[in-house]
Amino acid sequence: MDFNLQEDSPEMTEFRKEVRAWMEENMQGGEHLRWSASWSTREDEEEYGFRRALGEKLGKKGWLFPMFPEEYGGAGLSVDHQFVLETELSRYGLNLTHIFYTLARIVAPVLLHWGSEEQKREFLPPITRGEIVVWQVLTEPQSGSDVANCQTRAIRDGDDYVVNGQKVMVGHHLPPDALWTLVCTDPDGKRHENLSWLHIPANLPGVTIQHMHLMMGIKNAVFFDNVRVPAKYLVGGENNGWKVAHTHLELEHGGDGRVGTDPVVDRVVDYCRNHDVGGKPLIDDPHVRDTIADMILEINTVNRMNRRIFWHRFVKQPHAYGGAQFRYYQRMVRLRNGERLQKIMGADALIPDHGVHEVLDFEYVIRSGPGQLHGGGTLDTDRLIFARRAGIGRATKEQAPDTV
Amino acid sequence: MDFNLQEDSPEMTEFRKEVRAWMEENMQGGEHLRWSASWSTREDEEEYGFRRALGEKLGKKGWLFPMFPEEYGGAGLSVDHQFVLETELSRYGLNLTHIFYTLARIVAPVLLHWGSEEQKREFLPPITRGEIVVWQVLTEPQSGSDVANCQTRAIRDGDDYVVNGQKVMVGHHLPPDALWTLVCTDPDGKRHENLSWLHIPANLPGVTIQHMHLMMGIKNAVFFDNVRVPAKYLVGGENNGWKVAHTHLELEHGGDGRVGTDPVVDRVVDYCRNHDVGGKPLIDDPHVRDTIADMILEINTVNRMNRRIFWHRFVKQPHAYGGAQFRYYQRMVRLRNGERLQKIMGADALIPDHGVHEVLDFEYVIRSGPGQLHGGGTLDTDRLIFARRAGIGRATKEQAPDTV
Amino acid sequence: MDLRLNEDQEMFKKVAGDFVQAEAPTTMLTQQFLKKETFLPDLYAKIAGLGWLGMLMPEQYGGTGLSYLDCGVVFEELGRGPVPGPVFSSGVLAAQIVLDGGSDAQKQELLPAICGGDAIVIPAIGDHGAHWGPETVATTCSQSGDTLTLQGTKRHVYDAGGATAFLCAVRGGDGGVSVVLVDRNARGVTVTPHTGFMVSVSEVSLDGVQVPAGNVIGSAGAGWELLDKAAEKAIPILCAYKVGACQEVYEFTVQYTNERRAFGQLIGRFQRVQDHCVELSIHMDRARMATYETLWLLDEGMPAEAGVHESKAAASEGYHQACSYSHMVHAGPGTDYLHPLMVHSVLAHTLYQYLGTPDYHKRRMVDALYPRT
Amino acid sequence: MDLRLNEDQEMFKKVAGDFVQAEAPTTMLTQQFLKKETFLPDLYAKIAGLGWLGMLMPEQYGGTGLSYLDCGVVFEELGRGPVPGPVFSSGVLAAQIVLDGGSDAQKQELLPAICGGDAIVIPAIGDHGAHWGPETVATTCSQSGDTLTLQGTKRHVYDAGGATAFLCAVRGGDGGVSVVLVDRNARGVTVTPHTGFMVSVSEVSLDGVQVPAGNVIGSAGAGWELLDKAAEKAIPILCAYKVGACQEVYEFTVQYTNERRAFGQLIGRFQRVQDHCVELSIHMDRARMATYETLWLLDEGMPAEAGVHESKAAASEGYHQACSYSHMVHAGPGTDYLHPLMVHSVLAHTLYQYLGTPDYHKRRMVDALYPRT
Repeated sequence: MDFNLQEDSPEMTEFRKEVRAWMEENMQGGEHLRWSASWSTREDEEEYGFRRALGEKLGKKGWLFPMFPEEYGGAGLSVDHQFVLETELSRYGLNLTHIFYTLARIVAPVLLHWGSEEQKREFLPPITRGEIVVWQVLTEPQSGSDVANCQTRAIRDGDDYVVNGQKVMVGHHLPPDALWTLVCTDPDGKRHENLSWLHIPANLPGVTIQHMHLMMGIKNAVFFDNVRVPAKYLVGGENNGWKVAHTHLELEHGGDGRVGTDPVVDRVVDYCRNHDVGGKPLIDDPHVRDTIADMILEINTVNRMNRRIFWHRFVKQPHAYGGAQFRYYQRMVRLRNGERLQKIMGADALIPDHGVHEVLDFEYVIRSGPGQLHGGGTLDTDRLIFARRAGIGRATKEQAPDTV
Repeated sequence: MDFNLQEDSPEMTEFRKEVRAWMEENMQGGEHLRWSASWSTREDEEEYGFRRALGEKLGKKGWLFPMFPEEYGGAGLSVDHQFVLETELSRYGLNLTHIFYTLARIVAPVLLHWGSEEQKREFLPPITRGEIVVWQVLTEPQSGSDVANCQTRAIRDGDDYVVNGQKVMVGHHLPPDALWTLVCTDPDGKRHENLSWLHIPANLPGVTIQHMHLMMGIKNAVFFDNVRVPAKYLVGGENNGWKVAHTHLELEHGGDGRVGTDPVVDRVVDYCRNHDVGGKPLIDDPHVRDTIADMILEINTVNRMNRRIFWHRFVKQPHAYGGAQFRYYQRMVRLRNGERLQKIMGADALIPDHGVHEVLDFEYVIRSGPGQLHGGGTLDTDRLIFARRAGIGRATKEQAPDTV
Repeated sequence: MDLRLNEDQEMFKKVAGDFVQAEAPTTMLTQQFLKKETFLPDLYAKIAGLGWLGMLMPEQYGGTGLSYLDCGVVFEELGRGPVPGPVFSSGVLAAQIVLDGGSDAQKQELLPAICGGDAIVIPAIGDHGAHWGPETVATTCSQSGDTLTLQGTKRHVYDAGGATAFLCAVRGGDGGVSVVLVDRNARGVTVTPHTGFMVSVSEVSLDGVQVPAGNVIGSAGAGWELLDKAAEKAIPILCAYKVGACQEVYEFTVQYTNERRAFGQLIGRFQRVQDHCVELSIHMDRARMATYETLWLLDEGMPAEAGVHESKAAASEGYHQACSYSHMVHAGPGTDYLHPLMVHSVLAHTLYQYLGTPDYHKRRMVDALYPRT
Repeated sequence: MDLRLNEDQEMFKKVAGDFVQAEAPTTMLTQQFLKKETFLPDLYAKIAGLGWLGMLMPEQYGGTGLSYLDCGVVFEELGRGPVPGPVFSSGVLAAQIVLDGGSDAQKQELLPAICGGDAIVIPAIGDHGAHWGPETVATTCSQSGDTLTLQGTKRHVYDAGGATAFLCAVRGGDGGVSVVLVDRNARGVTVTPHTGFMVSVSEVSLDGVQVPAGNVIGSAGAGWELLDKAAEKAIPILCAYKVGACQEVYEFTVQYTNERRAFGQLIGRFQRVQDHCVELSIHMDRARMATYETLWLLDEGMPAEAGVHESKAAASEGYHQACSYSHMVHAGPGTDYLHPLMVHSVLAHTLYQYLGTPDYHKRRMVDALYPRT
């Protein structure tokens, strides 16, 4: 075993030097924008602009998807290169495919797996290079975690599908280039055999997007009113959408993994060193220390689970139950940590600090506790997936799909 | 509202004086045997003898079931008398119907509700007076919490039912006078409509009882081999057993309530006052105090739930979800308290102290945590019953049966 | 033993319940919470008119002289709204501080105004921190002649929005804590509402604020004892408010399990959804039972200190957890700021540490039961 | 980064796994645990023959000089049994104490005997309490000429059953802690096995026991540092043993969800049963990941103190919780002393506080990461 993320062969040592120098140069002026999230609830144009630009620069080098073939926007490199890039980015709190609000991290592997050669050549490069923004558009008003109960219809008409329906609680505050969605192409068909996966350019006539103000920030309702989508934008074949969704959802459900770590504990300790009650620093309070201990044990576990999933994914032995287990646990940990922050800091923890990235902000940690219990499925569906993958109450264990 | 358990009308004040004096007299020499449980895992003949004798004395006065009519072994008294008796017994850690290993607490109300006049006159007095020991005999090897999946058969043959089958994990280390059980009287009938409730004298030919050594102490396997049971011992009518079980199980499932309180916290505090680490008493350790705080909050809640159920039961407004909620919570609290005792005392908590009653013994608290997670249904069935009673996912709330 | 409300209390419950439905409907509250405008003068005036400010105050000072249980019943219904604003902070807590510590003249001047709703007096106790305790008081107070000068910042003051005056805890030259009445409009007083995941909390800075020495409530230097004793009587009322909030959350959560379908059935048929409701019910009932028993102890004049701290711990944690479990049941729709759950979720986080965190009160409970050796 | 075992480790795993199945089958262990006879001389001799006593010891002292990870892999398999007896207490912990603190002569005399299984040396550290720390050492030691006299009672000594000698922590006249080797058969030594919900724990009383002054291991008065450092290296091995135990519990629990039916279907189809398995898996994986990362840190010579304490907390709590969740799945059948779960349940409770409770180690972890100011 080797838990060292940064011990390399001579070749990789050279590559690491190259990446590190490149990152130092390209992070200049943006050091305060470190830390990543797939999207931000803050409408910060500077942050957005810098991250998109950095993403495009990485994309141009093929470094966003280093293991993808060059013709699909990758760099045709090895898994070792992937590890080097991830670990170097994690020094800035960044995560390779998370830094652009583009959903490339999910869309690209799915396209690689399910797209036709033509689709791969047309869609993949702008996605893998971080040039366009794609939203996943799955949730409907009457079917949240029950994604398969999709009511949005796409009826074939000549060379197009005509799409009608509504999706909710999707995207972020910045406009999308494309919508990546599940539609019902056979209203009379059997469940799981009546759906298709559709790539919909966001600027097509009949697409309307409205902001929704939610606990976690801005999301959107998307309305489709007789939207004509070229049939060639169907990914994975007609009525095969549930299988495509399977690959997609594995990544959405925690199957992607990452090597970076959650920074919240360090910041709590800083706070406790710099705040006192009655002249005694909080960090010396035995009750505070007990609370910090619980945070550390849980956060370390979240980090290790995440890294384990990442490793299994990229060595192409995907961990069967890892993603679902991680998602469930990580959400519960975030919920508990929110309360712990209030135990330690009281109301201070509820006041946003705009001087730090959202991921580091105590108020966001607390608010996203209850607020993120359900995105991409609930705690309850996480545990259902775990049971299938671990073989609870079933003779065969469902395997995790390959998602590299 | 009035939370005082001991504030009485003038009449009740007199009755309380009477009960208190009686108890003082009859507890003489048995003060060290205070505290109650429906059965004990310790094979202590002195304790058993004293409790049975006390029970019979109370029974003779009709005080075990003070609200029952005199012809059924009660004293025909009011609910106020019931409260006085319970509160006076609770001063000795005793609980009216729990002190004799007889199961009277469950059997008697069920007979009162479902028995024929003849059955009530024959069976009730010896039960309500604590003269005989009845076991409930429900669990089968292949149907634990799924009680309705009863495989023990009772086939009518003339004036008898011929019983064949096996029950497990029932009773205690002392022999029973009667077995109180669910049998299948219509093997081809529909679930819930094929069962009957049978009172089986334990000395009938074909009944074999074998000890089982379990975590919580001794329980038994009971085998029925062509046991001929008089048909008049069927309670509640043929194939009506599931309805009888409903009344029975309400009491088994926490619907009885009690006014006494769990003594574990006081004993922990005593321990912590008398033990130190490095010269400092444990009671002054901030971590120990935090652990005790958690115990108190939970134990107080268990006690209050229990008292609430008791009150609702005896004023004949049974609390719909109270019993199931209590059972689930109380078991989880016992499990957590077991771990808390180990946090505070380490291995000391695992060593039995035969100088105190089992209920007060730390080792028993710990061992009964995992050991009592399932008696009379699991945590999982507790929560299922809660959902039915609270109207979760159903338009109508199931009512609790009347069990006084 | 009797777990029923008496006839008067049933009536209070009905009147308050009807009032909340009519005057503070959910649709209005979601908007007010979203705008963070939680002090509603018209609503407050109506509440004053109903006699719900100063319910625990003697009639001679304009109060209604009700029992703790009576007052708790009304606050439980207010919590179901949840009706925001300083009904508790001014009408219960501040009034109690003035009643317990004030001179006759101060009581005559302040209490009728508080009970009538003309004065809104807001306690501003700790300067910072999650705790409740004298060590959190850092604002200084120096005396020169008959004038006191206050300097400091009360970082989290609850319900400062509508305040006409503050009851400030200050630290004198000798290190003792005193309570000083400070007019909202005094020079040097600045009130800055906080943004973030809470409502009704402001920073109140006191920059060289000068007040007459006669504004001290109670004995100089004995302020903390005064505050602590007044809080002991007031806290269970705040707990009843949170119990009502839990009840409301419980009811609309159970209702949702009977409306929403997923995977072909009502979500309430799923064991996991049932389990969220079980936990919610336990938190609600735990808070309810501790609170009402404590209110009764106070009415009976029996020792209630441990019960007060237990109730506060159970109710603050319970409301917070009730909302978490409700979020698990509601998932996405419950995170829309226009959903009633969001009103409760924001308020549960806000009130979690008001007058001390649950952990703090758990420790006080143990101290009350088993003093350190 | 590489989460795979290497070829040698795969082989160790296979050999140890086969050994456990063949030599310590569940049916035998349930009987031994029920009788509380957990020191099995024949089994211990076979283990010695396989070189599993002293895996971390240098070859010059009869050890096998393996890495921490290698040793952890073997202990994980032993935990699956769980194979009882002093394989860890003597073969890892006591050996480490002697290696770190002993003179050349002591090492020559003791280590080959420990590694060969002829000597079973058992640490007897704290006199009482749930803690691990110098404050738990109360047994006194007075010197007269070349003779030390020991007086005290070690209330909970793990694996004392087969001991040939004890390594006792004692407090000298100057208050410092020393480590003294005491022969099992020395006059005044009494070993009394405990009954109760545990196995392999005895009280060892030392009543005026006299030993030569040369029996002190390490510097007199510096005993605690010696013990603490040795424990830091040994504890992750004990954690690996508990990880293996969790793995075994997890596997037979999952299997049971696929065999037992209730309400017309496999119990594993019920969400509640699934949820118990989810929690079990998290406790198992949490302990596993922390433990193996720490073993690796020790192999690499990197700072491992925080990881050691984290692993101990996670593994002790994890094993305990794994058994609780398994009990929830198994219900009645799992409480029969002849069911394998009972072997694990008893052992998980026993090991919970061995070398310090999880809470104690959590605090040590925080101290290691963020020293008090």
